[in-house]
Amino acid sequence: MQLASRRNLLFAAVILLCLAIWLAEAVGWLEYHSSRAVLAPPGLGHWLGTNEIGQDVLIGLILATPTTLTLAMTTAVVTVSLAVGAASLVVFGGPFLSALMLRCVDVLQVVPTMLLLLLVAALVSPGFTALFLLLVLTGWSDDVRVAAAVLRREALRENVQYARVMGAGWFYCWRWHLFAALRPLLGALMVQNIRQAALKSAGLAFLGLTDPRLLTWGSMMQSAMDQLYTGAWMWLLLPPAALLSLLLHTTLKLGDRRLRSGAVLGPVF
Amino acid sequence: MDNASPSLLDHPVPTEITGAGSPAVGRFAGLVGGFVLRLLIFCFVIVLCAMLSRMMPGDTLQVMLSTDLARGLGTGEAQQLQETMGLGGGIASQVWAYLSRLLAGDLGYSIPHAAPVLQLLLTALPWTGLLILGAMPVFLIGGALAGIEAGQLPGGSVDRWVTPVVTMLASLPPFTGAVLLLLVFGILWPVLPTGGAEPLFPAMDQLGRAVGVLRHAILPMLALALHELARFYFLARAETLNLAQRDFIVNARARGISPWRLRWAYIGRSLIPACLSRLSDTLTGLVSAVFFVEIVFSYPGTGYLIYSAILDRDYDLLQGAVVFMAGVVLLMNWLVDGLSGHLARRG
Amino acid sequence: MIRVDHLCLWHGPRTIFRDVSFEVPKGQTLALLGASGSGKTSLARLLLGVLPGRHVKTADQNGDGFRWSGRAEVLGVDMLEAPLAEQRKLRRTDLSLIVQALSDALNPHQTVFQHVAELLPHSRRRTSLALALCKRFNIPERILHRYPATLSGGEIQRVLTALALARDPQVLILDEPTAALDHGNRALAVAALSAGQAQRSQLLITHDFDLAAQMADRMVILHDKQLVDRGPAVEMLMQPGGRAVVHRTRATTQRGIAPLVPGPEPLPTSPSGLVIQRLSHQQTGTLVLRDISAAVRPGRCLAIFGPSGGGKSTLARLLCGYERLQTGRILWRARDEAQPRICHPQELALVSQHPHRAMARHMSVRDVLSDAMRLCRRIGRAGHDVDIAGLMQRVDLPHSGAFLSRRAADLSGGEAQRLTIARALVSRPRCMIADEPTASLDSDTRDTILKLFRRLMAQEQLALIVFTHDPKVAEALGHDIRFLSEGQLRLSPSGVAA
Amino acid sequence: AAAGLALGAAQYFGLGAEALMAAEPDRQRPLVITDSKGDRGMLAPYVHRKNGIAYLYTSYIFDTLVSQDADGNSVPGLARTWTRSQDGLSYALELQRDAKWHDGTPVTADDVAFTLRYMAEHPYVFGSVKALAGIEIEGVHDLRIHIKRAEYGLVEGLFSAIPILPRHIYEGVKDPFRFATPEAAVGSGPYRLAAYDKAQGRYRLEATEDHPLGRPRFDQIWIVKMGPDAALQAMSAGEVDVISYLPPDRLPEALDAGFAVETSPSDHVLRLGFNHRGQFQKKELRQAIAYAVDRSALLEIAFPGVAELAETGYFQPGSKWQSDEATEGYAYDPAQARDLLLAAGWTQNSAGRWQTQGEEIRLRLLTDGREVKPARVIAEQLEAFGFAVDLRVMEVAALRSLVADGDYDLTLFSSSTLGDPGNIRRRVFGRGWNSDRFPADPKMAGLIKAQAVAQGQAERQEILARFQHLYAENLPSYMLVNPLMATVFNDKLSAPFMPGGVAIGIPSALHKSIFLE
Ligand SMILES: Nc1ncnc2c1ncn2[C@@H]1O[C@H](COP(=O)(O)OP(=O)(O)OP(=O)(O)O)[C@@H](O)[C@H]1O
Ligand SMILES: Nc1ncnc2c1ncn2[C@@H]1O[C@H](COP(=O)(O)OP(=O)(O)OP(=O)(O)O)[C@@H](O)[C@H]1O
Ligand SMILES: [Mg+2]
Ligand SMILES: [Mg+2]
Repeated sequence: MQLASRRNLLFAAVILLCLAIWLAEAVGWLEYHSSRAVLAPPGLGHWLGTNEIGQDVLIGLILATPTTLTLAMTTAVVTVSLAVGAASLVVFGGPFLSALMLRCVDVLQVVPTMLLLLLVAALVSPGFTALFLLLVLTGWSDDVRVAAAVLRREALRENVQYARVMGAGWFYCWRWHLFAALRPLLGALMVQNIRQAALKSAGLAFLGLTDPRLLTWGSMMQSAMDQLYTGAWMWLLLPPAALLSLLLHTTLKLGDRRLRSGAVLGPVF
Repeated sequence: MDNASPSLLDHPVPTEITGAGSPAVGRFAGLVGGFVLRLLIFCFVIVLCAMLSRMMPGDTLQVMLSTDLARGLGTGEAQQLQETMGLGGGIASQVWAYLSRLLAGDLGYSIPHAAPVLQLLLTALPWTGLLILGAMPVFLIGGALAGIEAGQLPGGSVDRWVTPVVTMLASLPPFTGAVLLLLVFGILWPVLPTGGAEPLFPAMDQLGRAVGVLRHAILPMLALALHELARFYFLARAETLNLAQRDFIVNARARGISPWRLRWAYIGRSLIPACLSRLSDTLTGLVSAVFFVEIVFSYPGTGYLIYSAILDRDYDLLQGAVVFMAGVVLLMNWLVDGLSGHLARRG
Repeated sequence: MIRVDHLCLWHGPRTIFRDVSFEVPKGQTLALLGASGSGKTSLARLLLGVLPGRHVKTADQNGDGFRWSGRAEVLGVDMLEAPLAEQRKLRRTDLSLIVQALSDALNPHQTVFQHVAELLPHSRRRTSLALALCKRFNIPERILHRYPATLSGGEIQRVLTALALARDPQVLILDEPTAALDHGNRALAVAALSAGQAQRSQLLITHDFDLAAQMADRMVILHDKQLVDRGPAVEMLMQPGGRAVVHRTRATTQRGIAPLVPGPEPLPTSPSGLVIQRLSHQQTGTLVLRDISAAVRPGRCLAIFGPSGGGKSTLARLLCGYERLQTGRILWRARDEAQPRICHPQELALVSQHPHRAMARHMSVRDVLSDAMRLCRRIGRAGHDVDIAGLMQRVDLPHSGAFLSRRAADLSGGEAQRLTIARALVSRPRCMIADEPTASLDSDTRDTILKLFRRLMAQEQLALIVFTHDPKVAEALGHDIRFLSEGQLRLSPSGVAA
Repeated sequence: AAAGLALGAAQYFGLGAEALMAAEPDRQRPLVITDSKGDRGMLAPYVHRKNGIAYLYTSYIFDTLVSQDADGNSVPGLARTWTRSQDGLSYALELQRDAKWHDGTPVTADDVAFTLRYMAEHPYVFGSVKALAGIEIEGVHDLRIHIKRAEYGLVEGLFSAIPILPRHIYEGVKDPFRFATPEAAVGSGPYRLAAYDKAQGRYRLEATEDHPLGRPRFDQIWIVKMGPDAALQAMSAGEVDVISYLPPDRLPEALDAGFAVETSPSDHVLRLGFNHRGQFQKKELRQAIAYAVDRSALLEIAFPGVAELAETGYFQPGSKWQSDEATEGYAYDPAQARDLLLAAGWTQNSAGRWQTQGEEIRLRLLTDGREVKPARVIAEQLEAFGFAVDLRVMEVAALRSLVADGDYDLTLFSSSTLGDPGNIRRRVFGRGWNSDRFPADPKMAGLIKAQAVAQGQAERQEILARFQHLYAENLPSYMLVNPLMATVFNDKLSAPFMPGGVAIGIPSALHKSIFLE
């Protein structure tokens, strides 16, 4: 109970923060522009320094937060849902559907992603939606096999058999019997996909799939890559990376909450 | 019931039944069927890629001559070049020509590289193979071990220290790890060579040369492993979270099974299906990750080859890579699917 | 030797036991008896140092997880506070446990043989040693290279016994070592356990007074969170008025549950109820069941006896649709002489031999029951009047909120077993299939369950099939007794086919 | 085991690895040049990768008829002398007497004639023989080349661009684009290709004996793939002698280490291209954009210390074609820009957004991955000025096709201004993505034609000065900045960048003359 409410509080706080940032941006409080103070180290003028074209890193980080969170969370949720849905089809769907699903995954896995992206880039108009769709399209197939491997094991357990015999459909089994067993795995997959979404989106700008000015933590890190040898990476790369890893860590921990409240483990080995 | 005769105890039921109905035969048939199906998919993927790659904007010749130093070719000349390079005709006829050559066992010819695709791949593959094979144990075992360690005791000291480090690693773009490794071990504290696959002046004897090659491979391998480590860490951790509470682990501890055996034979084996699945879909990712490593460490290999094949619209080379990757990945998936179904039945 | 001093154990706000002190010198066996859920298994785990939780100096009522205080010395090592490495060393060499919950006791990815072999030191003779050990504990060769998921309850129990004795430990803790064994195997196990008894200290945890009498030198009873009686086993069992005697008399006399004698009236040629026709089943090439036919009338009970590995659980699972039917039919005949129809598995309910396996690990007690209710409501089987508290009372489980929100995986063996029975009751089945329903229950609760079954048969015309090793259960319930061995259903333990 | 596998394979497939190893240790240590990209293909004219560096390496192996000295002037190459006829329609060439192919066969007029004919049949992409009318062989070492029109740029454009091929090797080759055996690299240059390891991107060149142009300074030249960090490190360790291109922002490290550093504007100028068939048909609009873009801010923000402000009139300082007369510099002047736009009928709404016919203008700016940084700055500047900008970064092939379809308003690209002005027609009026795609403007096109047939350097310069002026006024594209390039040498040798570029206009300090005594 208490945990759940604390989690809700966290979500609410994050959403409020994002709204506040959007508002501040719209009103013009946060101006993010290039300046001749290129690669200035952190100091009083720029608390977190400036980047390679003189933009203030701190403001960039603030502005990037809502976009990154929205993009990463939505893509991760949708991708993982798709992957797990597909994995369920593989495990429960009977021989035909299962084979069909797995072959789809095979094909997506084998056809070079770059090839698909380039083709799509020639067709779609770039933007947030396109980015989201592409990330999902190229991401979901990666997790199907993993989810299926775990699902297959869990689905053979006697409690699931019991539910099946009692006339439960697979969806019911999913909801009540399998979800909890898969929870830590889902957490791990979420983390994977958030990471992918945050990092890949920056790369996609180079295939014409987004505006390279779309400000995300990933794109900030991407543009810091050229500074790895100058020492400027300390303030260009690390802050967004720290924020991203905070996000990943939180997601991971949310994944195993339920599990820990049940039993407290003692010293092991 | 005290009169239950001892002869009743535990008689084996020896009747063996063989025939079409037997599940073993069924499973075997399933495996063979799966193989045939994958062969079909293999062909499909090849045709698909052959078409897709030619549908991308631009063609080999245009990209090849896109430098502003080249003179502009006249239309006649360009046409003639297209023809001699085998790029004439529509997509369908090109794909058809390619496929018939492929059936005859010819993987094609890379025009930008001016070399047969087979030769290109064969010279590059050993290096990539070396990196991947070298990195695999590191990220598989390292990632899984760390994950197991953390998952056994969520919130414990390992979890508290390792998980943030790994999430931090996972938050860095793929290039970074490689560059930082290079900076640290190549420049700040120069103990390992920073580039190339061999010293400029390799040793003359086999052993010395092998040592040179290995020394050069260490940093790239580590960089590659670092890139993949997080995936396996998170996966192993999640699975271990589930496993560590099961009775058989507690019982094994009660039997005094050694911690290493516990990690490997008890938790580790249960992770095999998930990890193998992860590996099978990491394989393609690995090849693209190798690309970064190759760039940073000026290392030879297929990563850059394949990447540039796409950008250069080098159809035959790209196809060759696809044929190869598809073969390996599909074969691996075939094994993984069979194995994970089989292992799942153990519980 | 074991010495326990003022040991207290808490879980959450609950005291499980307090001030437990006893001593088991070398060469002695101490029997520890107590009601189901009184903390015996926890004590055993504590003695081995594998109970997750922490040591506290003073009793504090709030905190989560297990907490304990006191001393528990095994061979001079304090298992509560010694360094992990030392505890592990002890477990590896001189301290062993036969565990109670069978369902998940073995590594699913190791064969039986690998389990045995990994305990033996590396040497060229390892294989032959392992084989000899298996032979000694009557582990048939055909299961040596199988994975635990396909083993029967008795087979797992034998493997566990072999594992516990493989290293010839000086201290042995036995948690229900024979609950899943049939008569013959039980005798073998007792013999094996008694063989080196003089060199060992043994702590025997059991509900089985006969076993205690047979093996133990001394006896203690855990009652109301404390050790109440202690003394030489034989004396205690004789001592008039002693708690042990009361228990034992209860256990043996089956207060009021008179044996059922098959009714005198002749059976109709096509009786109503569950009809099993010519069932055969094979598992990976082995014919486990051959041509089984039987019938159970509503309100009657068919008790099926059989040696371990005889195919009882397989039959139970088949009947309830957990396993695909290969040949044969399962029918339901509404009235005598009527046309039978195919019996849907939903009309039956299974009480599994492995209660922990049967319930989702993550569900709480309440979830388990409400899950069952939800499912029944979906198929329109259960009335809305089933309430959780009522159900819990019927199977003699507490229905406090704290208990209801405990995870099913954390329940003690007996509690879990009763919970599966409660779950089976939810769907108001026409026929209940109970696979060793009382194996881990103490005598009191066993009686409650037996009475419950009798009442269900009488009042709700429940047809009951009970698979058991326990003659008392068969006597108390069985209108009809059959023997399942070598995959065939027989009228008598000897080989005359039914 | 894996290492063994790699080794085995490398041995089996490398003509490379094995041969590279065979270097005798006791001889003088070779000159080692690093190249960050590595593999440039087999160093033979038809099969090397189609870029300047590959051409440059190949030029060490294959001689051209005319070569360059350190100042970029034409000097004898394979041809000892070349004489233009009175009418300008033919050239008499006299070849070096003692030139030999690497396999020992002498170089004859026959080889030259063969090469020119062969290249007519199999197009050579770095030089065209279209201008030739015929070839007469007048002796073993003498020949006469007839041309269709009297063009002045022929000597630099053709004689110095086309590598001469050995007839006895190429005669039987039907498809030179697939002829990539070591034989294909038999040339007459001062160095011969001794080993090539494609996978590792390493070349070993060996000096030839008695080359007519002079004795090779180094017994061996190695070209190896190495990233900048590794290269600097290896140079400090004394393993490497030349870093062919060091990113200019890394120069401080090289200077700190005490190496000789040569820098020069690359003349690979970053330009803002316009869609002349779309929004930007009128030159006033282009000029307005030029005034609205703050080039000096761009230089300081995106290229601090690694570029110079470019000349807007095509030719860059240092080019021998650039006239001294200053061209319009388009200093940042938003007011001027606004006036020009208003005059052209564009309007600005209350929010400061530019509109035409009531519709807001969205400028679509295309570029490729190398120019993201300046593109971001320019997009920001244009947005500040009141345009909505769609910035799209694409890979080259896709970018080409978008540009070809006219699906853009602005492009940001780099393109060379080096080489013989004969190539201006392609770079300004051509349809390529890295051309200005300027619709043939009669005045400017006329000038270009005129300079081609001009009768001397002076006349040519005079015509090009006028062209330069028109270019700055018409803005086929807006020259922004001229990035610097740097080459690092150790004490073994050093040489400045060749003014005007090597041969076909490759900005480099590593012309083969520096490897000769
Ligand atoms: N991890 C746990 N979390 C919460 N409660 C637990 C946990 N483990 C055991 N318990 C509770 O502690 C009590 C003692 O359990 P234990 O398994 O020791 O009983 P037992 O005496 O062995 O019973 P039985 O004879 O039925 O096996 C039970 O009520 C059980 O529900
Ligand atoms: N998948 C399988 N493959 C081979 N043999 C199997 C398989 N599953 C079960 N068996 C064997 O079938 C036999 C019957 O098992 P079952 O669990 O029905 O025995 P049981 O009568 O319930 O014994 P117990 O009293 O010990 O529980 C056992 O010997 C078991 O090992
Ligand atoms: Mg117990
Ligand atoms: Mg059984």
